Amino acid sequence: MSKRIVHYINQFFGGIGGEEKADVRPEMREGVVGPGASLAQALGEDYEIVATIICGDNYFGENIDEAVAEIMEMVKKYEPDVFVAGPAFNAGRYGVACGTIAKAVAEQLEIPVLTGMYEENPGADMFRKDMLVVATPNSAAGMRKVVPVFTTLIKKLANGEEILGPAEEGYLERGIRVNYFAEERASTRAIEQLLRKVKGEEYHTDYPMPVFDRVDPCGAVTDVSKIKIAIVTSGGIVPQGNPDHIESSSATRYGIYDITGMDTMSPEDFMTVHGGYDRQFVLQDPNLVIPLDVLREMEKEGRIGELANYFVTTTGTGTSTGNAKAFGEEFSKKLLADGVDAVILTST
Amino acid sequence: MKLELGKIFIKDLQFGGETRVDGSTLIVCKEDVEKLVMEDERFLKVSVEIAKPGESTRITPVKDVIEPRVKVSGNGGIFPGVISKVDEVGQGRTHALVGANVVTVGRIVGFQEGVIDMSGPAAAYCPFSKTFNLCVVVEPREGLETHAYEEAARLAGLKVATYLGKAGREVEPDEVAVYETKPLLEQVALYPELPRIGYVHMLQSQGLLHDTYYYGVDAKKFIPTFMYPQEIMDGAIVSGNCVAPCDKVTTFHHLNNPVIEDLFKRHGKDLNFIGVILTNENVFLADKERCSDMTAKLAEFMGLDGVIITEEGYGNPDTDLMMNCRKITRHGVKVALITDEFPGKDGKSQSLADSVPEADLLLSCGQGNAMLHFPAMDRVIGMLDYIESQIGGSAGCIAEDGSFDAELQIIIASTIANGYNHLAAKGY
Amino acid sequence: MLRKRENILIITNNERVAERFGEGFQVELLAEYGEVLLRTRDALQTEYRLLTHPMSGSLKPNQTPFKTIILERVEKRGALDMNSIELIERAMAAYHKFYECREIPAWSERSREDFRTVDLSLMEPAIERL
Amino acid sequence: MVKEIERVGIPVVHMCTVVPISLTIGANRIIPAVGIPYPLGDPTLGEVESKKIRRNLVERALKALETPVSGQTVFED
Repeated sequence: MSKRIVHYINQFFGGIGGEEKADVRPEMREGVVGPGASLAQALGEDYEIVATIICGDNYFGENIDEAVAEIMEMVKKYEPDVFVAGPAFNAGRYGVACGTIAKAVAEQLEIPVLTGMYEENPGADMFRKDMLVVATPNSAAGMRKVVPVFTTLIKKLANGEEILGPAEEGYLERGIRVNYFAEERASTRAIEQLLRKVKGEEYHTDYPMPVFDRVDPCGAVTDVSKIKIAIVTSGGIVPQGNPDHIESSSATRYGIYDITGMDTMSPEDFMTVHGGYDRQFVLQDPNLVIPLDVLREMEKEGRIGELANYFVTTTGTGTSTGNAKAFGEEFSKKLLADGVDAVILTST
Repeated sequence: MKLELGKIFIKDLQFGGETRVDGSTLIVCKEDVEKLVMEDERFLKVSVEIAKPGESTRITPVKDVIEPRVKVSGNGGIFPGVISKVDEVGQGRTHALVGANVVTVGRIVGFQEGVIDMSGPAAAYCPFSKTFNLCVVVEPREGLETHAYEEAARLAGLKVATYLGKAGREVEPDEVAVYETKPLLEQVALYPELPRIGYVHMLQSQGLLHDTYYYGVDAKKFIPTFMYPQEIMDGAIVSGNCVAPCDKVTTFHHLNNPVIEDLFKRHGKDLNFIGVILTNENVFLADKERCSDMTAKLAEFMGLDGVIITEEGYGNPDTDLMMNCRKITRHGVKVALITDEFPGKDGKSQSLADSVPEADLLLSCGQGNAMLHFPAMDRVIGMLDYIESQIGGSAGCIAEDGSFDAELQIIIASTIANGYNHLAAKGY
Repeated sequence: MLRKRENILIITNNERVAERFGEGFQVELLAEYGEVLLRTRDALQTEYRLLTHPMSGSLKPNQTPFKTIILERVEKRGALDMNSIELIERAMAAYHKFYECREIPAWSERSREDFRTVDLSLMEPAIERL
Repeated sequence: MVKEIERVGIPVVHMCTVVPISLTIGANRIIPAVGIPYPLGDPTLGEVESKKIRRNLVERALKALETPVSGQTVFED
């Protein structure tokens, strides 16, 4: 019996349409659709793509819980040996959708999953720790190049074979530290690499320290009395009861909450869920994190032009850079659309 | 300073009437060893057993491992300030019984001592699975205070190793290695064209079961200092700690420091090995600042182009490691770090407890959280009573037949952070 | 450096540390290892800095039930010691990471006493120098 | 998050207590805040004083927004 594969793709690769069709709901088709054809051909006759699920990226992004539930039902029916999503190349929303659904399948159905993305796809940082993400070029023009990488990994996953390192297999490093026996002991390797470093040659570390990218500063605002300002915080301020269940640390969600008509952050209305500090002071006075009281005064005095009628919030502590980046990318679009000219970001 | 190290390769270990080396066999008089250990009134009882590579034998709980050595000529004696009188060592000739070790066994405290398997999957991770081990299993008198017992066990191992070493005094070694380091100015002038490399050796020094001794001095009581690499080969440094079995630097590993050995292999060829800076790992943050300032100052003062830094233990020492790295780098000296990793259950967490951007060259000695199955063994030297509570073990991990699953951490020196092993970790 | 005794705060869950140093110093005796870290974090975020490393002892946080940390009140209120804050955050991260590997076993009283002894021995030389 | 906001062209001023973290996450205009459990104000000094401190901090944040910078800049008092 051949091994069964279910393939997830978006509306574009499914041939339904581009951005204008990004809100289509999940649908399932028997057999191969779009990029699945080249995979099926390369996989040969012992493997079969039994079904293809197509979903609009916007529908997925805006209705995550429903989309995941619907797709999960479809996948279940086919009892696949491997679930493949994408590849999403450099498409951000598609990448996040592939990662989200693949993660859900892996966790809930305990089926091996595989996806593929360009390294700078925001979905890559969000999900590379959770699954195999094949490193792809930044556009679909590179599909042919990654087909063999996909097929090798699909076969290994289907048969439960050992997955080698990222360099050998062509996936994005998951950050899992795996032991092996090196040819030379560490002292010998250290001397070799140190001499390279001393000579100014290229050298190789076994354990790269985290690196941080930078962005060039935006130009200054000429006159704050003429602009619209929004407040963003990583201080975990949420409405009483935490309606969106933002986590106290390692947040996977952020919230946008209305402050229309409020002159101050009342402790009756707001609380903090942040797990990274002693909360007693902020619980009594949330203005300590969201300075609404003074910003309202300034708005009335004309010191600032206008205050946006909401604030954006999440918890900073332990939150992965991948998640923080994805949050930022998402709400920045809203800020832009709402005509926000500058942001005051507060952290504890 | 010049030391000739004569290596006598030992390929078998047997009990016999008189302690001697016969060809490549070390014959040990069991009674003499027992008598020697029992001279210390703090012990209630001792048993001496032999473990050989390939046997179905498990040794646990292990405290220290010591290679027998003897001073044939030159100043001082082995383990100065501890067994021999305080006197500078590192000159002349020393003989080592390579392939034989003394292993001290017994419960010191209920958690820190590790496991050596003489065969099976765990043997691949432990250097002492491949050596002939004379196991000295000690038991203290009732009510003996922990510090006193730790000291008694430490000394027992060193005494037995010194006693065995004497059997090699008159034996013609199979191989003689010569190690020479000249005083700073001469050494620098000897190979003016080669990069000047030093070694920053961090010694565990926090308290009970976390101490190391240099000429008998508790390492937390000294400030960073210069050491000729030859001194360490005569036992100037002895281990008094059982931090976690996997990254314990045993006295064997001090005698056979891999960084020093490997630096000498390239000494005069493509580097100029200038010497060793000894420093410590203290509890006080102010001490850490002070000592890392001083190592950086010494590295600069010695005119080094590059240093290798090794640490012992996880957590707190990572902070010393990073401070040393940052400050030495800022003094214009290039740095390579050697350490082991603890990335947690799924291998995905941060491997180290501290980090600085200057730590851009780090060589891994493997990760200690990986799980391994330890099959049952026919024979146990020591006792299995503590496996569940030993580091790397867990409640209920041991089966009735004596097999168990545990983290690599439980194996003595499996991820030792001085670079002795071939085990390494990479990103998957 | 001259330290004022009244500025020293010892946070511990080791009864023997409290017994030994409770007379001369301000000691907060808590129940759990995790509470010691949490209380230390809160103290560092207001008016204290670390004198000892929060991971002193090199026993991983799931390997010993006892922890003692020594802090000093900073003279200038609000002058956060960033180094202290970073160290305690890392210690808490390590604590959670290793707890995921295995929880602290139900040690025998004899082993618990050993752990108290080791923890005390780490602190004694430090405290005696204060 | 700060980088993503600036990438779309909206300037950000980051008011935070732990400046080194702000530097590592890539903020370009940084205002050091009062303390971790109370970044904007000091409730131990009473409500009125606390609010005064907050107003002062926000004033500084606005000025930072009006100040051209060429790289990561910490606006001390």
